[in-house]
Amino acid sequence: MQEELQFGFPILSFLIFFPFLGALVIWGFKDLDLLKKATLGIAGLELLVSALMLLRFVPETAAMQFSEHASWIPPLGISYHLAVDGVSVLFVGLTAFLTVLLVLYAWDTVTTRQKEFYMSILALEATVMGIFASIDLIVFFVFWELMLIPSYFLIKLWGPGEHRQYAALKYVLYTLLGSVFMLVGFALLSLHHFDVKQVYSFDLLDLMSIPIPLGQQLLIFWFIFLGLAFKAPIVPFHSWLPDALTQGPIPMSVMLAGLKMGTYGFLRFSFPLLPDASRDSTVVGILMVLGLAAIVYGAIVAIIQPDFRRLLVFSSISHLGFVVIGMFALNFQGIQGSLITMINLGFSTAGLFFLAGFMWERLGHTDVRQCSGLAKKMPQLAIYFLIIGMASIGLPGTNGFIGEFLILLGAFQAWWVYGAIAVTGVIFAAAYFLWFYERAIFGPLKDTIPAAIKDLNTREWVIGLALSAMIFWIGIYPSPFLRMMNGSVQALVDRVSPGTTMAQQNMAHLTPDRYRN
Amino acid sequence: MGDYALLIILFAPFLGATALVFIPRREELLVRLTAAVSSGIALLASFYIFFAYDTAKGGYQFVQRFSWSDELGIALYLGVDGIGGPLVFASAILLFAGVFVSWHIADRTKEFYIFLLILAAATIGVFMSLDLFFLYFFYEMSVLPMYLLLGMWGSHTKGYLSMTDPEGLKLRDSVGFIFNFGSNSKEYAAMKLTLFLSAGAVVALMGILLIYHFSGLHTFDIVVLREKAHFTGPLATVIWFLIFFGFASIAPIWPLHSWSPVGHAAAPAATSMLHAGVLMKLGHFSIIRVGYEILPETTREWIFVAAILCVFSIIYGGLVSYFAKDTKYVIGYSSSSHMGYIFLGMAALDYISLTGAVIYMFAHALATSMLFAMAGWVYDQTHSRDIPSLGGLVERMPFIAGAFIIGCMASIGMPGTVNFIAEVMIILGSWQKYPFQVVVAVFGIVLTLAYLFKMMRGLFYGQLDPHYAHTSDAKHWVDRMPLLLLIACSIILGIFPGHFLEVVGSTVAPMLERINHVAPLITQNTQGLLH
Amino acid sequence: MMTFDLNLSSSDLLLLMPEIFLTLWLCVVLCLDFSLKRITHQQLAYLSIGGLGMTGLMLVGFDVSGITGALFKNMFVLDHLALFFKILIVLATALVLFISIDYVRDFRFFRGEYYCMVVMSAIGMMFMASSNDLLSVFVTLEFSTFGFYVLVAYLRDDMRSSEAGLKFFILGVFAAGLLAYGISLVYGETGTLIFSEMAGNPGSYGLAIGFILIFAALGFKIGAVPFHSWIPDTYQGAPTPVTAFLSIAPKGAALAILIRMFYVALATFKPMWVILFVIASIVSMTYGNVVAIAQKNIKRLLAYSGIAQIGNVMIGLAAGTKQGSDAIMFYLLTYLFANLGAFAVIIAVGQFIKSDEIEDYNGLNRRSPFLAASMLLFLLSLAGVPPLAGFIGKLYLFVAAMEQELYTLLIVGLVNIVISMYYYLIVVKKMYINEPTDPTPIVASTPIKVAVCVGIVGTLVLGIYPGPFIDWAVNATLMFSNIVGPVAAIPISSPGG
Amino acid sequence: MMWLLFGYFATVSIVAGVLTVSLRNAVHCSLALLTLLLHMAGLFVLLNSEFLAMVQIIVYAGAILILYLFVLMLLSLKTEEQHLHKKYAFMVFGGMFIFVELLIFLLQSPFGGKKGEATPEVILQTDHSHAIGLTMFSDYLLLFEIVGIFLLGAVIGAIVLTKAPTKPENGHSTSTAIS
Amino acid sequence: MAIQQVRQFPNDPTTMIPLSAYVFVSAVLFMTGLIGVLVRRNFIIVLMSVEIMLNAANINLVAFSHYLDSLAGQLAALFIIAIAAGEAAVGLAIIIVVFRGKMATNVDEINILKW
Repeated sequence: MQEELQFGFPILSFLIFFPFLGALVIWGFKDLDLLKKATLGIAGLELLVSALMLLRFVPETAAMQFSEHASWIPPLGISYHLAVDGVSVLFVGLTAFLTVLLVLYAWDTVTTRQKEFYMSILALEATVMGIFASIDLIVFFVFWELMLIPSYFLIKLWGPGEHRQYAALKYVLYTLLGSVFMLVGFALLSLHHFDVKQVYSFDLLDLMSIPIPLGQQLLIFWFIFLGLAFKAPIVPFHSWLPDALTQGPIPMSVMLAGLKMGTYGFLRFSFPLLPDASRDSTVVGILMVLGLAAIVYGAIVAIIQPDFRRLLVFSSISHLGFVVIGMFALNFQGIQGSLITMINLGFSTAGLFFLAGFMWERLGHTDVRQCSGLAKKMPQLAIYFLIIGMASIGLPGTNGFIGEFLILLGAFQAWWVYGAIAVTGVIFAAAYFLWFYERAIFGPLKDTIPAAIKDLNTREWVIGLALSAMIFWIGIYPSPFLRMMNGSVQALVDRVSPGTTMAQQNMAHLTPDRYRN
Repeated sequence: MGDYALLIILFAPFLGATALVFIPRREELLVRLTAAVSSGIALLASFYIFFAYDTAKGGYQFVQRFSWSDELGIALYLGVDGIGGPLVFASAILLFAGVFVSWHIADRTKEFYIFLLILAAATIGVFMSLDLFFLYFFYEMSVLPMYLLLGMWGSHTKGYLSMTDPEGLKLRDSVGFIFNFGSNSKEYAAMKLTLFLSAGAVVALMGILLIYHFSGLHTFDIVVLREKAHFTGPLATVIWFLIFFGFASIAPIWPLHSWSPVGHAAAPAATSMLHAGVLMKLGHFSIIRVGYEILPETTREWIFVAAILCVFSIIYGGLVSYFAKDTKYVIGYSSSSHMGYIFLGMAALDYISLTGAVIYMFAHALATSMLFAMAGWVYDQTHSRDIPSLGGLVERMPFIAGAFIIGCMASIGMPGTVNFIAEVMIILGSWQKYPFQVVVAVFGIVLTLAYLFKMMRGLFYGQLDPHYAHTSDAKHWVDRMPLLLLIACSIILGIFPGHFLEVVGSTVAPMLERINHVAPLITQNTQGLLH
Repeated sequence: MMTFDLNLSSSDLLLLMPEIFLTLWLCVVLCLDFSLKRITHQQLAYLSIGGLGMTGLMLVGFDVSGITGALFKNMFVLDHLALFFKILIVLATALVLFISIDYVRDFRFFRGEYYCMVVMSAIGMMFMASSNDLLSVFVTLEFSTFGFYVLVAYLRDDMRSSEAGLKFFILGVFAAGLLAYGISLVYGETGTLIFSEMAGNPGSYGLAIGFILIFAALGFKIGAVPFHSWIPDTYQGAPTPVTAFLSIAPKGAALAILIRMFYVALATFKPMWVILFVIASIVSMTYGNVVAIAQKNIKRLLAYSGIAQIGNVMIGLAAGTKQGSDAIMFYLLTYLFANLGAFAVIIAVGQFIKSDEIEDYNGLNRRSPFLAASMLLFLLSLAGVPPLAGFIGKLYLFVAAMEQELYTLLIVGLVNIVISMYYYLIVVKKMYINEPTDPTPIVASTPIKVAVCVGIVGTLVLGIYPGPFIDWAVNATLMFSNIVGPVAAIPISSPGG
Repeated sequence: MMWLLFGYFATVSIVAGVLTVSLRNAVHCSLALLTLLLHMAGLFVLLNSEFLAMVQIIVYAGAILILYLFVLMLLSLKTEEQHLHKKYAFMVFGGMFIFVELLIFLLQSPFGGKKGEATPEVILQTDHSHAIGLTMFSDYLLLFEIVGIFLLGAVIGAIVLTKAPTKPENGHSTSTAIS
Repeated sequence: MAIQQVRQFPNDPTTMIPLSAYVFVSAVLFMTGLIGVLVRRNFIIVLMSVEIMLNAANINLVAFSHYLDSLAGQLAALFIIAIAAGEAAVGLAIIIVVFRGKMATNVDEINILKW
């Protein structure tokens, strides 16, 4: 995991800055049609490049790949350090993938301030890429915060809800509040590095090489936890999510629900940097309880939601509970499961949001009570609903099954009770989705549904198809994805699983090369 | 340019002001262009010194020395180090931006630009003076134009007490009574500001004279005093405190701060920008220049005072900002609160934190002036600064709203802006020495977040009062340029801080070396006895 | 055997040339006024200014070429100190004549005599600057002052002017009485009237009382507290050019005497008179500044500010060193430009709006930007704001006090800067911030503009490049260089001893 | 003999002085002042200064005092009801106190200044007026000249202040200086 | 007669009047004048009181001149008399002006200006 593999071309920087540049370029565009095509082209190229990266990625290793390193703020030891490993590489691809779909989705659904919209989308893509690609804590933090700006505008300016401004502000404030704590956690880490090595450093690899006493690890853990928990969001910190996802526009909801940056942060930073704290029984206990609470709470609340989007919000919270459970099971299956689940949610939950968007386009609302018998009017929509919904429930053959299965396996390994409670979440999920499906898609055609309603057009059809394809690919042949993760996950497990000894014992060989001499 | 860069920066605004005196007042465009050109020249030259500063060499560069009065040992001795250079740069940026922000001032345009240029030139003068006399000279000179700028082009404040506030919270009333009694007229604000600053200045002057006298060197030359003057015992303490509190009153540190928000609130936009942006930094800068350079041992001994007071600054300023209803009060008190960070960074006497403090001075200059510029724009359009009565302005002025948000982000310390780097450095660097203060500072960041967003929401979202339906956005390039300039500077330096850090570090490192590692004077004296 | 000798050579007469020339010129002007019906008062004014200009050039020539000397058994000395003050006085007089021209136009009669009286007072003050003995002090002091009695009461139809003249006169002659008695006591104690011969005399009560009385009389002239009571009334009542004249020239001349007297005659008693000056300085500064705050009339305001400025000047005397006297002289120079300039503006405004109330200065900036801006400069210079002359002057004084470790004085002085800032700023506020009630533009006449411009140039030049002027002051007092250093420690001898 | 004369002159001077200050009627005051001045001349004579005594009588008593009297008559002042400042009355006590102090200090003072060359013998030889004259026109020549200009100025000043000149507008001469 | 006597026995201690006697007289007169200036309301009498003060100075000067064998004192007294004459002229002129305008010569009645 601590090896670094260089790549001739600064592919990660390209992935980060190409959308930025693209956003600047389209600023100059006047023709809206050209604008859309250009945006699609940019997003497509980005997807191509990230696919190329995935192809060149060396699987089954913990090494940091495509590493780029440049000094940024030398006195503080902050450097522009980008790299991906098994934990993050798939997120990069997922981001590029979702962005293309978003652009397609927005093609003629977004009618106001189109230029700004596409600029925001590209900027958002760039910052999210930055989050997944950076392994310097501060650089990570920078992108973490920068991401707020485009998302803020997206929610505020293109949100369909009445309270979109409130939602936008709430989202930004909550995240900022959390990130202040996270920054403190990072700062404490760096200070500790200073104590040991007499220099500051925010580099993940440097920080991993120093031993940190348990007490401090715990303190730092909770600081970082706050930052991540607000973003994830883990249950008591989730109150911004319903607002942001229902008041914001569909593209924003897709990004927020599809890309689990908060839980990614645990795997990226908390586990490797604070292994002792991460396996501390109190921490694990609390996190498990929170995860289970999220599963159950999210699922129950989801059941009673009359609005499809709100339903999706709480289902997303519930799924996040699974991810947490899997992570803190602290075994290979659990962590791998939660990682693949995070990816899966990018297809399933995001996909459901797309579908909700399609509904919204046609009906002007997503209220279950108002619609019934959609299948009669829109069979294609119903099919995609079924496919993606099944993935969300975790039906075998879809990607959801792989993830949830691995998580439950891990949870049962950790303690059977966790597994037992978590299983209820699966049942609930089936319940709320199927109930919704039954009510909205089947049943008699209600007269609230306009007669002239049309089925999916080509563009929407492509979106659905792409998502379905991914769902089935992972569901049926997951091994390419799992292989990419294996090395890193194994390294993580080595570091945090209760069986291993103190991390510092491994220090000698964990120390990166550039500090050896 | 080279060696004469400092002279150009210093005298371009002065000459601009002189030229303005002779331009007929009818020629308003010519007046504005003259101001713009002279400030533009200063900006270019300061750009040059900022980037041409030789970080490997360090120390004072671009030095110019003209004997002024041998009788008193005074020379016009100019030079910048890694602290003065960036601040000169910041002043020039703000001046240039300020000229454009004030482009639409129609009442007595000529006088306005004359005073603005003098104010900026004097401020720049302080940052490049290597002579105590001229330091004080420019320092005092910068105070007076403020008075007129505030008085003539300022606006009355209703005060945050009497603003729309049906509940009438008790805290606010008592706070106001203690710290802001008196009228809320612009005259009051101007007078309060001037008298406070003059009082601070004379206290500092006392300290300067004591240095002059007791050094026995018969010179005001900082470089010479730094090398040769040694102050010990109670005398050094007295001098240090005079210098510290004299200059801290402009900074402003907590118990001496009450002039500042009132002044900010009353001042026209460009003045607030310069005021909050660079004038307040005169205090920190002078404490570093005089206190740290000439009295290193005493600084080491007593600087904890700053660390104590900064807690009050941060908390008090933050709380009042949170409760204030006037945009400029919010920004003003937020500045006052943020000054606490600089003091914290200075107090820790740590390489990282002091570097952070210097960068923070620069960063805060850009961020706060952005906010003031936009608050000024909103005020010009709506003639109101009362947050509760405003709202929904985003519909009328999307550009301003967007820029305002970026300004708020910068002020909070959003990554990607130079503020972020500064904040992180201050927090990290002072953790070892002042953990409690760091905790307070972090709390302060959260508070900043809260009140700036509260203000933003109040101004731009919600229901648009039909009364303000006629307001317009900044559409012309003249109006947008200053904001974009400030934003661009903040972000570019935030992303590429390398040179900046080297510039500051090249000065801070030897300075701290001196402060932290000079042998205590007692041993020096005994050594003297032994030899 | 007693000898009487009067061997005045032509070279001795040269030393008296400036005064002789000016006196003759004065007589010529007077005769022209009497004999030529058609001569206008402007022409007379310019003639007088011409004479003053030539005198000034002569003095500068003396100063540059080092023509100095003493006449009449050291009773009349023409050293660089005297030359400095004479140039100061001539400059002040010339400026006063400039600002008078507009004012005199409104006199109903005796326009020409006005210039004569001004120049005559100037001659008296020039003699004062040279006088080196107590009798000359008395005579020249009265000579210069009686001109002022007349000038102050010159507006015969204006009761305020007459009343001011009367008050000034009463207090003036009262001071003369004190001075005469003081002189007599000093004479009794020392047996001589000449300063340089008094030096080193043992102290006694008679001497102390004598010098205190003399100090009191000179205190009247310079308007130091507690001898200031005539100042506000006289300043307010007198014709404004006369007020301007009063505010600088007699103070300069009296300070020349004070410097000579205390530095030469009383050098041995420095510890005693330093205390005297410290107290007088503190009281004057504080009183002047505090009372000035409440003033509603600009002339009264400047009167109280003048009291405070004299307090500042006495800081230099309290230092009692060469540096102190240099600082005083430089300060007077700065004060000359700022104060005369301010009065010039007051005249310009007063001629137009017929009022000296501060209220009526509202919005002056809109009515006449030039006058407002110059007033601003002058007031700020008086307050001591860089880069104006007053700042350098004050700093120099403070440095001098600092060298003598007079910290109390220093602190009070610094605090007073802030207080004074307040009331000067009130005027600034009226001029710049308030809106005018009557927006008609105010136009200043050319001579006043000239005077104002001279004031501005002086204020700026002295502030920005004071080096040569400081050097000038320094060179003028080279003879005092011996009293720099430790305070003289000769105690007063026991009474009767 | 000397003591007697001195006693007489001194006593009368002091009494006349006190009367000058305290009498109600201004004309009476001026007469008391006249007495004072005349007896002062007597004291001068006792001090070997006949010239000064003459000047005292001629100039002071003869010219100045007469001027005072003229003015008093001209103004035809009525006797005042209240001729003293009531509010400054306390000053008298203060003044008395200061006076006693002053007197004590003055009487303690030696007044032993440097002896000059003009001993009585010298003056006897040259004659007093002669000596005074020579001194005045040698050492004090400049002051003498200054006093000359001073008196010229005084004349001009007095005219300027009191004389109502021919008005340029109508050419009529107004009658007297004093209405 | 008296003059001759004095001249012949100028320094005879028996007939010599001590200097302090003159000083005493002059001091008494000086204080009288001083008090007169301070308490009298009539300007003319105030002027007269000043004359008394000047005379007191003159006595001193002449006495010292006599006892110190120096002519300077007498000359000083002479000049003081001359100056007093000039001042009296100007002063009375001013009083006349004021009287004409105000018909009063009292300090208290002259009160357009604040004291």
